[in-house]
Amino acid sequence: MLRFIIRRVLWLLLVLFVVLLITFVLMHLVPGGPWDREKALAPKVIEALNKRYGLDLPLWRQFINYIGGVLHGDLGISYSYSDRTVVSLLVHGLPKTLTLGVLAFVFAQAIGIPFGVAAALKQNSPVDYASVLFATLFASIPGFVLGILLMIIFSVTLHWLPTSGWGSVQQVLMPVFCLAALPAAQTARITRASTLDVMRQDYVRTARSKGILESTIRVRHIFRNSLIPVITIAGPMLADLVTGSFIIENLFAIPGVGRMFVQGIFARDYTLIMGGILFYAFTIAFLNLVVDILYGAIDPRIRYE
Amino acid sequence: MAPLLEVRNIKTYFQTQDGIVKAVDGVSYDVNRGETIALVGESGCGKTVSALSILRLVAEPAGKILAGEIIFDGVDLLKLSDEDMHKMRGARISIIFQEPQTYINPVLTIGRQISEGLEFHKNMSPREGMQEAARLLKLVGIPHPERRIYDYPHQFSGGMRQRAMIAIAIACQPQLIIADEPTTVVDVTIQAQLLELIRNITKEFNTSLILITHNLGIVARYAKRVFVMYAGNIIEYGSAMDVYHFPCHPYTAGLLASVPRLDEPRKVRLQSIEGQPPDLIAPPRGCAFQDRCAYSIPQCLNEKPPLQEIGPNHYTACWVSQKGTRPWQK
Amino acid sequence: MTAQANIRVATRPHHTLWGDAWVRLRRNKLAMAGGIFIILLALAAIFAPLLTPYTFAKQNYNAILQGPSWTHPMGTDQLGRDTFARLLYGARTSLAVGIFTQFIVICIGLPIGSIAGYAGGKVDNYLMRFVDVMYAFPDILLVILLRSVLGGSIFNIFLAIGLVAWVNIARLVRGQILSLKSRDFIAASRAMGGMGRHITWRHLLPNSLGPVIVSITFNVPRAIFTEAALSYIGIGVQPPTPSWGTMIQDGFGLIFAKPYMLLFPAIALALLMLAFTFLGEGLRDALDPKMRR
Amino acid sequence: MSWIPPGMPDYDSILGQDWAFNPTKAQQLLAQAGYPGGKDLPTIKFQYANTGTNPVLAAFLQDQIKTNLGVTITLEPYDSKALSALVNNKQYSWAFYGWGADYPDPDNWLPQIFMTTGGNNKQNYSNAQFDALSTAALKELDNTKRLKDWADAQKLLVADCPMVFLFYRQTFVLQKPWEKNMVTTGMDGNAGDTFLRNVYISK
Repeated sequence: MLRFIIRRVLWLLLVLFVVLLITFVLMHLVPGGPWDREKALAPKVIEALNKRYGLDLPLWRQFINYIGGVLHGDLGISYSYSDRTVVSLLVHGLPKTLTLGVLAFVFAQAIGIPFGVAAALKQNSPVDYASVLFATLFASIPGFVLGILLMIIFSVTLHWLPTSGWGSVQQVLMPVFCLAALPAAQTARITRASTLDVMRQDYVRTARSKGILESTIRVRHIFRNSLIPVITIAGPMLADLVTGSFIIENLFAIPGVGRMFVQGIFARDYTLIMGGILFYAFTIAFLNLVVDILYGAIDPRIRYE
Repeated sequence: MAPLLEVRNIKTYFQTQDGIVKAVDGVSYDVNRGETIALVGESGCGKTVSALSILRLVAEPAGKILAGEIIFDGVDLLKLSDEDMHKMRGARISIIFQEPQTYINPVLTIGRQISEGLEFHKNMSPREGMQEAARLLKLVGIPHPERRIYDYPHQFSGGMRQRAMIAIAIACQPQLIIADEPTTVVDVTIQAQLLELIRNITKEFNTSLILITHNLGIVARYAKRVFVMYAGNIIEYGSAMDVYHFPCHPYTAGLLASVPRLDEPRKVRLQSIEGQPPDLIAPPRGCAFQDRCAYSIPQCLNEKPPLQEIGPNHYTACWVSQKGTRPWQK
Repeated sequence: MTAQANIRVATRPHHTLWGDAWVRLRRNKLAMAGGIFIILLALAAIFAPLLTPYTFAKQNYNAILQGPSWTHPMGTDQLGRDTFARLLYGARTSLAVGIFTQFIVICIGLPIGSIAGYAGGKVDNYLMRFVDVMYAFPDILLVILLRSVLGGSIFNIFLAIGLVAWVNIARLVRGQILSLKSRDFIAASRAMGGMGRHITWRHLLPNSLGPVIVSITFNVPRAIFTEAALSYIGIGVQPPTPSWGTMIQDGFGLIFAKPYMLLFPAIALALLMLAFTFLGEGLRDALDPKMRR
Repeated sequence: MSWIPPGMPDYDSILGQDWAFNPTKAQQLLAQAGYPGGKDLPTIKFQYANTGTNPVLAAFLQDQIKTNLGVTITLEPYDSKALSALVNNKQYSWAFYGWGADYPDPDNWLPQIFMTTGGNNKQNYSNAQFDALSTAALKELDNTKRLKDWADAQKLLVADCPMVFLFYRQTFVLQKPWEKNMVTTGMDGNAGDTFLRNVYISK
């Protein structure tokens, strides 16, 4: 098992390196630099700035310096927030993005799994139809459209919830719900499908032939098997939630990493962009690794010797 | 002495999109204590459904037991409350399924799946359960049982998985075991070992056994009485000797003829019964075997022959043989 | 011979896979509703000029920011342009984005997936690592970068979204082919001298077509959503071509004053995506061999 | 329209009258330039940063030019950095950008943008006379003379018309009736546009 983890971690580092390389190249291909402003700066000023931030060096040199910095944990100083290091910016934005992502993930599982299971156990009953309808409805409405609709209802007309900002509980409700709607629907659908499938399996009939109680059969035999696919999509789902929240952050003006990242792109804040991508790529790759390890734990057939 | 189990005129139907499938259409048979009987017939004739009906494991809402009684040790199982039925399954009647591959939970250890029944019926602690599981695995011939109880099903071979199934079935020393084609999946050598194992166990604990199979070869050796099923009905039953040597139903004769015999010259063409089993949704009027029977007479087409005694404890449902002739007898 | 007469033929009329799938799809009311909605929308988009006298660009300064009225069923925007007309023409963009990106997705995803799946070994490993890299990228962010580099023409939008979305198809096809490869009928075909390409083309791909079609119907709404998100951030399709995303972006500024300007495109987008999801689900159930009655 | 906005010294409301909205004259000029009715005029790309109301403005312009001159211009939105780069490197065809005063004086409005050597002279405007007047005004200590020079320079500028002046941006300040004596200046939106020093509340 350890050998497998080491191999995967090495691959993870390589993937991160390549992702950083692609971002670096793409970033410099995008027209417009960090210093271009409507009121043009004097050429000498631009020269000084480039020197200060090492942008005068050839690109490959800059990349090597950057990677060197990353290895030492120094992600450079942001151009637009000139007195703050990228690390401090990420640390500032991280709690908001993570809270959003994790809360949405928890909400998605808390709603998705029970709904999915209930729908499967009481197939073709009102519960089943309601849950399938709910799942399909929320699986198809994009987060930010849902956010807008909610905003119109709860902020514009009912004035219950503020439309933006961070800090109070009311400000978290709508963003988390918008972010969680799609994954909740997906979880419900997959749980329902896999539970239905497992209920038809023969070993459930063997369990029944042993006379043990239906409730024990459900927990030990049905859910133990039917939750495997749910867990396999949980990892990428959490990654998507953490990294996909920037549209919601933009909509609800939440100063998370996502919003900062998008502003970074528009401000051509190279170090902030690289820092953002590093954070996102790492989260996605790391979570996928966690899922694969977890996967081995719950499904013995996949144990990696 | 009253038989341990009496199945009287069971009717189990399945609601499908194309109509109601009369899988088991009025089947009766009985099993004495410690006796082994065989339920024989082509696949799809309702053998397994009748077994599942005994344990009331027929898949709701599609399948339903509409009529009949199942008297087990004086109690009609169909009248039992769910709660009592739970106490019956696994403790007093258990079943060995056909496909060890799919009938064992892939994510639970073998020991756990054996000790489960014990924990519920004999309220053993998990630790005691596992020890008992190890003893049972030893009993069914699995080497190093104390280690193997922690293995997962995918770490067992086909034969060993079937032995584990047997261990699961005999865990609570039930009075009746139903073996639904226990050896079809494994190859012949392991088949013999498993059947010997089952026979020794039934002898040792004086357990009754219903052996469901389509393999006539093994029936003669293990079962005292044979019930031949076709299209949801029992069409002939009697002692193994009588049925083998004096088959009183063309279908039984056909089955016996299709078994390749070692003592016959090799050049003889293998015999088979032409045609397909009838559609159980709208079974033909009269005898179900009529369109495949070479000896059918007009009465076969209109009237369904009832089971009648044709010899001592030897019954058949065939107008031709009830008239005293057996043209298929060589 | 009367015995023969009253025996019903046990076998059912023989259906091809697609025939069967179509029968089952038709029976699924929701999927049909989805399908019809999409077709209606497509027709409305194509015949937009017949449905509304206004064009998406025709400005009318004395009808600025009007609420829904008879003359303007869905009101007007800051420049007096009719929202209903913009919705119809916007539908062209959204549908075009949704459908054309899938061509790119198929052209890239299918070959990579099938080669990785069939070749196996080193090739498979490297291709899959490349897919991991693409997968590690937060997709919308990559689209933003690509969009900024390529510029705003609608084809660049297809390319940007397509370049990101092919990853799922590649993984799906690879998974399908890996599982099919181990099946007996492939060994049989190989035994009969089937060459690599022939096997992939004749056997592996057709069999993995079912899930691919299903995943495409789910990818279309994702692509539409991505384009809408891009326009919402302000780097979507170049004006004056209207797209629902830009309409939402414009409307967002006036959310408190004129919420209806935002409501119609938002609801339209939701309905279109709902329709595609229903259709996708219906197709999945129809094409899944296990569901065959 | 005068380049220097209202509320600033040297604002001259009568300047640029002949540039006022006059479609027929515009069409004549277009014809004189050899493109009657916009025929075989090379496609003009209107490039702008797609923030705030720019997209709406661009669509409005496009429509106006279409209806009044029959000329179709294509819109090319950029994000702000890309546009700034384009404009500062003088690679734009028709760009839209604006200027906000750093301090309320023609000194901030004219030389930087219109002197040949001006840092922000992105339209390569070069008029020797204007340069001369500007350098004089920059050195001039006597305020009235200085402002006079700047006014003359602006007259020259408006006559040459190196840029099409579209509008002065306005910001609205909402004021409670009981808030008295608040001073607002033309610095609109930049620092120094409102002075609250001697504001008092009268109920």
